[in-house]
Amino acid sequence: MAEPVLSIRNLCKSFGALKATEDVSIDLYPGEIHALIGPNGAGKSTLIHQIAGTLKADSGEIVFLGDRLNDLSVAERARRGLGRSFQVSSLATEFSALRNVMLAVQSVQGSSFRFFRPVTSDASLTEPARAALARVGLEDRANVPAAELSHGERRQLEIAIALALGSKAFLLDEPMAGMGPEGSKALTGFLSELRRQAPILLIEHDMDAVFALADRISVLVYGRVIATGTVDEIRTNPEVRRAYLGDE
Amino acid sequence: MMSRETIVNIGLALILLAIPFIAMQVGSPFYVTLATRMAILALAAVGLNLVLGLGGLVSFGHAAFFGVGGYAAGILASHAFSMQPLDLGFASVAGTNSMLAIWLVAMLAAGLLALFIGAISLRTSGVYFIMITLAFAQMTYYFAISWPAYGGEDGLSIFVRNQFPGINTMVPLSFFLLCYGVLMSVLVLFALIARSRFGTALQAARQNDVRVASVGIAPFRIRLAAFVISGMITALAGALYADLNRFVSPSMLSWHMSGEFIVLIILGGVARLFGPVAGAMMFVMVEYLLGGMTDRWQFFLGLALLAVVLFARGGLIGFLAGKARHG
Amino acid sequence: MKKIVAAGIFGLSLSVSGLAMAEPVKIGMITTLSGGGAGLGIDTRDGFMLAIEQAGNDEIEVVIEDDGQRPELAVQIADKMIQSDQVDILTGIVWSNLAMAVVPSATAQGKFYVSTNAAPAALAGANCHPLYFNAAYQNDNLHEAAGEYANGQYEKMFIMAPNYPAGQDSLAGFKRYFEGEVTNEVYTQLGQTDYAAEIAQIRDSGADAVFMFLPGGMGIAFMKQYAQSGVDIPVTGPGFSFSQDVLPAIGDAALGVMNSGQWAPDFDNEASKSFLAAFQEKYDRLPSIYAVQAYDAAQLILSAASKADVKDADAFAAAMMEADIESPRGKFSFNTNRHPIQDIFMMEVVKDGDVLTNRTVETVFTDHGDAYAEQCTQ
Amino acid sequence: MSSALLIEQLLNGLQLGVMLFLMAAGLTLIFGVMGLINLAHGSLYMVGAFACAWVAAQTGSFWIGLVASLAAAAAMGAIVEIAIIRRLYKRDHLDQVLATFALILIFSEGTRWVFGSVPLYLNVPSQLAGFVTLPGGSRYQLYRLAIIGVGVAVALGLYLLISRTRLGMRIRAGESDREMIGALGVDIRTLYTIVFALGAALAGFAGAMVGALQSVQVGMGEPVLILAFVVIVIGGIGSIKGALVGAILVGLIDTMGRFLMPQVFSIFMGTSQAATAGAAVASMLIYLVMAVILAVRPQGLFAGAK
Repeated sequence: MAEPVLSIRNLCKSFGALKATEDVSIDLYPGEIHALIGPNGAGKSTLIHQIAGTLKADSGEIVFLGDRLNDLSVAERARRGLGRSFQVSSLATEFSALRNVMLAVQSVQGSSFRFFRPVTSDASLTEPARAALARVGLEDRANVPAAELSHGERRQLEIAIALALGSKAFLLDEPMAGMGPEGSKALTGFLSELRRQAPILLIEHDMDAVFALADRISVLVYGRVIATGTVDEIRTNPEVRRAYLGDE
Repeated sequence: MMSRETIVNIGLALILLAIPFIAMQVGSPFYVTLATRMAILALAAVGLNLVLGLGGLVSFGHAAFFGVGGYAAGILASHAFSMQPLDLGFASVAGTNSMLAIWLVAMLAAGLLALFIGAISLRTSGVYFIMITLAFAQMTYYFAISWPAYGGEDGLSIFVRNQFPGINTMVPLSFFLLCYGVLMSVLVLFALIARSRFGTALQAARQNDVRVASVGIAPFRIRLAAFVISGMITALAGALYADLNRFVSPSMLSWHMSGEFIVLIILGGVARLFGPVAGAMMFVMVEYLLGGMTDRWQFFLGLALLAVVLFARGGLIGFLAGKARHG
Repeated sequence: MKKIVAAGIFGLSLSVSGLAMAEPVKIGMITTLSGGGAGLGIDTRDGFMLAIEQAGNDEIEVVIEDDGQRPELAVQIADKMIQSDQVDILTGIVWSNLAMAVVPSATAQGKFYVSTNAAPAALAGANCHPLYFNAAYQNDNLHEAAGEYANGQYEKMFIMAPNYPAGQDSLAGFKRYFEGEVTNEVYTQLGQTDYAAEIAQIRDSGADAVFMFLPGGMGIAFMKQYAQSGVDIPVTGPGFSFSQDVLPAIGDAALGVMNSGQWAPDFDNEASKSFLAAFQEKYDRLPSIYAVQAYDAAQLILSAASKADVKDADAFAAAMMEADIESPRGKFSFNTNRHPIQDIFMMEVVKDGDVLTNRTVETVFTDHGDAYAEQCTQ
Repeated sequence: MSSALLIEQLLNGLQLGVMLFLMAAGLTLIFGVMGLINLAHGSLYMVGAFACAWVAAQTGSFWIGLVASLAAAAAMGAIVEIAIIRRLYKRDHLDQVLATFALILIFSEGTRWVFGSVPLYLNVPSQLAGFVTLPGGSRYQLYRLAIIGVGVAVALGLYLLISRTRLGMRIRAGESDREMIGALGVDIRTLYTIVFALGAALAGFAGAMVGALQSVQVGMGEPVLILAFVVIVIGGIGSIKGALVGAILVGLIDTMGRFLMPQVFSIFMGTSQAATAGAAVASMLIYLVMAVILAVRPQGLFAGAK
């Protein structure tokens, strides 16, 4: 088997007495969609925050493309190729969809310290941005402020941003949330394609989507990974059924 | 087709330009000085608008940069007047009464101060940032008051207004045109920055700094750069203000001054290109007219400001040109 | 009431020798009428206007504006008065820092400035100006008098002032005449309100007396705290901290304090008595020293205006120099730097009925000028 | 320098710190619960001082004046909250800064309108006019000791109020989750008015007590306000404990700096120069300390939840 792109080793994080992440180890291999599921409050988002760098882990290691990430800033991790979408969409809401993606393009190009040339007439920014929007099907909404986009469209926009970043791995936090069945279906198809570009660590509540997409699944309960395996292994795992699926 | 805001902006620029000429026509030359004051305060507020409007960073300490600019003008001019070189410890520099040299020194000095203040205060956000910038400005204020070499609380007089090549700066109208020219140039610069990559990152960081970091741009560095540029613009205004009054004093560094800059921006419209210009024109006029009517003018000024905050959001530009739009 | 146009209220019959008055004189008064320091500005205005009204000369016009104790506002008003109102003479500024902002540029534009109070050293020496007259004193005078007075009384002094130019000049002025030992020289923060730390040092110093220059609210705070502290070392100071505008706020804590000044309500001369009566009748309160200084400034301008045309700067300046007035202070003349030569006294704070006021104790200096006159060559 | 003098200066620093705490506690409470930055807090301090001085002059009793100061500041706080402040909670800090800046102008000029331009008279009550003999032999003013005592009592009272009472429970709930508290069925509008009035009363109380020591005049609140800002920034905004620690730290550093700096400088230079240079550094000292603390801990010493 190939080297993992992203490797989380024995990660721990507590808030006071609450152990939000307890000895979590997860690997993300090239070309796969690795789904992370678990009941509410299991610590899924906390884990994503630690990987992306918005929270600092107490102990353990996050290794990405062979480098330890633990002490790097959010921006530095993003520059190294960690693309992220947020559980509650996180966009520059006054900017148009296009300008949101252009921000990612300008980051990839290296310098934000250019003071004079207007971005809107800079084809080296607009063209890649439009291409990314087109890939997620938002090309018609390019000039609409992010605040006016529908819930589903914002998710698509977040993925477009991750695409524009040329990310080497995607962290997607509930991309299907709030989408209608049509949207979910389209997005499922899209994510299935996306894994060819870079592997995806997917947090998702929509079990149909998870079972349709995931190559492997890890189940997180009370901050701990109780099982990791293929879709079928997880479906039949008695501990998972008891702890999690039984409640569904 | 021009947007409504562009039309309003052009209108404001023309009105400000027209005031002194009309004043000369009707024989009220003092309005030239008043218009110059509007232009200079607008310039200072344009500087603040860069961090406050675009960057969403409420600096309550921009008087520090305004004062540094003023003192740069005052100190260099006083050394030029007395013909004593300025002893910096490691080198001694001749004073100067050339505005261009003074502006350069003012902006460099303020840039360094902004780098120091920004490096510490930008680690915080929200209300911490407001109070820390205020406290740093107070520090410079107390320093200026108790530092005896340049007049302390008494301030420092500039006996002859500093020189600009090809212009007789002692003529009020010429000096106004010089300030107006600087203001318009800086406004062009501001408009360019707002649309540039840097401006995009800065505005995005105001809307959502986590987003900016997640695409790989460190908001701190962007903000620090903006803070430094902002401080330099405000310092330039300070140098001009010193020349307008032919005087600098610690009151340029006082927290009332910082508050006044914020007032100008809110009156005009936050993050709007011409917001500070509209705000400065309105504020100087209202202060002048109220002051002519009653000794209690500060009371009524307070009431007027309160009414603007509570009932007239968006400022004058918002009222004239509608809601802001971003590309 | 922002603009007062005082014109011949008493009619022409009372006007002083109207013959020489070729042109009307327009006076711009910039003083502090709002904010914490307004008390001083109000006394300045009232004292000045009293003299103007008494003269009843309708050729004299006075424009008054409030500077809010802000230098940049004072500059703006001065520009407006010079450019739009076209005043001939400016006056009224209370504070040194505002005077420094206005006076050099006003005189450079050919306008007279007659100071009713502010008298920074910077304007008395090498940077003096033929159009700048000071009707009050030179800032150092009262401190010098306190130093001279201390010579006969005390051997060791604790001296204290705020850390700003007037404060530094104050202690320098005191030391210029005091020959004994200075145990401590302490600079406090401008606007400081708590003096516990300094009072503890005074207690510890072993000095015979304290000299302090703390104008306005600072002096009130210090005197109250000092009286409460139980330290019984006597305090002396310049009259600013014990003038009629602050005494009520200090209360009995000020009783018995020796302070230096050029005038007190008990002066036994005709000019003082009639001034006091007229002021009390018109405004129903005791005048402070600021009112007297402003009253004299107005008298000086009126006297000069009756002899020369203000548009003829040399002639008008010469007429000013004659100082042909009856000052409540008694003797008054101008030095070569156009600052007063006058007597300086020590006063004691006493209670007259329920009202705290000053009583003259002794004359410290007779015909006293200032230390900067020699440097003034213009 | 005797040890008695040192002890006295430490007490002075403590007393200044306690006064700052009364100001800072209100500021930090209002910020913690309502998320509001109130520049006009210094004006409420002034209102307290004027109310106390005026009532004491009318009745001849400092104590009635002190009660009046509490009542006046609390009432003024409640009125301002209901009329203006409550419209600002949902606004950003910028609007809050501007509105409360406008309130300062209104309060200052309004006070002068009512009370005139001359400072008012207020003295310490005769019961507290004496002295206490300190270990080491020097005397210390009883009134200042009383201020320290009152400050400690207020700190304790606030602690009990917040940790033990229903009102305190609601305040804590408001600090941790503003939406939650509405769901608990608490009338938020009333709670906010009470908290604001409480903060105002503390400021007014401080103003009245200090008014007996210094000059009761327009603008007296502004220097204290800025010091109180430094205090809560150092302590961590929203934290009462932080306000206490920060206030005492600032009080001690400011007092000891003013006292010791000129002496330190006199080692290197002449007395007059040392006095001015030392005083200059002393006036900037707390800001320098603040910068150092924030460089290490950007959220202050006791960072609150915000």
